[in-house]
Amino acid sequence: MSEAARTVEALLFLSPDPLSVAELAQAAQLGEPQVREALATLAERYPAGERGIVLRELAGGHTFASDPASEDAARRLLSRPRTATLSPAQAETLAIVAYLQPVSRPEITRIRGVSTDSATITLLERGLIEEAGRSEFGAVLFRTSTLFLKLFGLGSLDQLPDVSQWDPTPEEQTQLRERLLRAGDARGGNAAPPGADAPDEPAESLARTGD
Amino acid sequence: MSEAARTVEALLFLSPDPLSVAELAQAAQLGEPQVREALATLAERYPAGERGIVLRELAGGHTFASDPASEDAARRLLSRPRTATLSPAQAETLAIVAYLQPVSRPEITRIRGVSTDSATITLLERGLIEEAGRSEFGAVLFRTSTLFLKLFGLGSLDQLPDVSQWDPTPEEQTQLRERLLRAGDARGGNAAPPGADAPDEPAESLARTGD
Amino acid sequence: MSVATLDLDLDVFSGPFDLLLTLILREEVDLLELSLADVVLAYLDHLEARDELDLETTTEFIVLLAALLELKSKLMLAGEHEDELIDMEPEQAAEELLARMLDARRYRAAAGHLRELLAAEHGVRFREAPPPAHLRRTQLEPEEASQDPTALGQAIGRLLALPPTISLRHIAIPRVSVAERLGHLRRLLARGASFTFDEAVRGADRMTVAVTLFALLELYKRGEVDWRQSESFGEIDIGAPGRLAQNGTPWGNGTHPGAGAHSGNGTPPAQRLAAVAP
Repeated sequence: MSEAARTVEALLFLSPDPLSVAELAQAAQLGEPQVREALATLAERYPAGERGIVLRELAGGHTFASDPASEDAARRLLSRPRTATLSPAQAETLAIVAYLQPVSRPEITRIRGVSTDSATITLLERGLIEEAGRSEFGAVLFRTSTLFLKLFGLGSLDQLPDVSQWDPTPEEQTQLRERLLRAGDARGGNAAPPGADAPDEPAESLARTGD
Repeated sequence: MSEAARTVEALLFLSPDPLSVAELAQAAQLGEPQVREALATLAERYPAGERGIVLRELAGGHTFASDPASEDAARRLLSRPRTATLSPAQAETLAIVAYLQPVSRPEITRIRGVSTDSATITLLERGLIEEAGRSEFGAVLFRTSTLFLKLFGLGSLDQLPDVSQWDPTPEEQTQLRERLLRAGDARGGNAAPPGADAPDEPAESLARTGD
Repeated sequence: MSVATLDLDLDVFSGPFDLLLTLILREEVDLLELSLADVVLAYLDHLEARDELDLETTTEFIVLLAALLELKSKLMLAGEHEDELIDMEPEQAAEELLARMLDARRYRAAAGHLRELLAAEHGVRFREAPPPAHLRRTQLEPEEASQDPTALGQAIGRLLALPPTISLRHIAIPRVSVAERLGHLRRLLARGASFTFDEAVRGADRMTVAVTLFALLELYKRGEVDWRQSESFGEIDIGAPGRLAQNGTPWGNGTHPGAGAHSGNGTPPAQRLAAVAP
């Protein structure tokens, strides 16, 4: 296979969208006739009905696609049920939102001690938490959703389990939020640099402990 | 090409992650020996160095990747570098996580002797490491991700060389030990427990340069 | 310029050196996270920029840095058990330090290996196009009450757990500030009579002794105090300028009190400073 054909093959493989001859020529730094020749070579290499990958010419240009004959297998692969269990990071984030809501991301990060962006995004995508306005410092606040109550079989937030049975120091009378922040700080939760979670709100937690 | 090979080819093309033989067998509804045979056929069809697409064995599975020879064209097309290189701090942190996982941030800091927070955050953001629960002391533990194996060309963690291969020879270690002991002797009294005033004057020589 | 005002711009700290020291003593900056090599480099840059070697401040710097180095190495040796390092014999400490050095060396080499691996994969890209929508079957609605709320309570319980304090407590650092010791010395000076260093630190722990010495140096620099040591191992007399009982140079027999001569209890002040790290 010529170098031109190899390059065009790699480009078609990587591109999520169909590529025109002009686009291919520009990226590969080839003349359009060379690109056309490369595409002809590839058409021979990927004859319709014989390979799992087919070369298609669509309105926008050329693209690779999977062979329609493999669609059943592809569906089985891609629709594997996503595991319903929460990762430890997601479970912690969800628990913090559930018990402290509304709560901001910097506060979650401070309690957990690590950046919580991806867990928060996943929980948002799965509809377990939702935005609940902004704090006085401009950070997005989160609360749990109706779907959350449904999935956890709760009639209302009052039915969240009493934490005291898992509380390592149940005799402490201080507010839950304050204690979580204190434990987070003790674990080094303040280690996240400013900017890791926008915006930093050092005073907010203090302000809110009075709630 | 057999139907099994076509199906496996289509699945590898569609899947964003490397697929194990078991996953392929389940989706394609084939036996594992058939899948292995199909993979062997594909390996012949995509001989290294001759095609724009190469079949790789990475992160415990198989996946297609572009041929590195097409990198310049790919960068022009996708206008995005593949992966930024690692800073020394990031590489060291990643190495510690790779070899000692699951490992906590305080432990990494202890081994490196300097702050590891920003390196850890960057590695998390780039998806090279991920959370793996908490230690008994409540510190978040980290492990390397599938993406790490994929990007570093590793089939599994077992392919990392034994870390002791970089240790100094026993003779060098003996020398080091002796040097440390001598240094300890030179410091003398400073090794004494607090409370007992040290008989020696370790700082004197330093202080006297100010005369 | 004194070392105290040396301006630092480090990963974990930016500001004058004396503030850094204060923050370390108050445990607001983690010494483990501080690259002391960077502090040295900053000082060398500073020396180079000034193009002159001031032995006095350089000495001060070296003594302080030695104390920090020792403190840091002890911190790095400290295990989860606070008493561990206090009980450590020199041989044991050397073994432990060697193990740490090997660890650091090992993973630095492993890091090099990883960088090579990554470089070898240069140009290898993976397809990132999402699979076509028609092949992604719609996700099944998750079942009602399929999740256990106790998992949330447990997570909160774990987050409430305080880690065991691996603090600097075993280094026995009381929270004493230079400012506080400056105030103490000034109060003593204000009484008019001269006094000895031992009197100034009577009953104080080693850290307070060290910080008091630091404060004394500071007062001397500002011209607020004179001090004198009439003989090696002798008392250090301290008084307001010109108010010391004896005549002669403030250095007595020429020995700088901070430079290795011994004060009353047999511990030279410089050593006390170094002994900040027990």
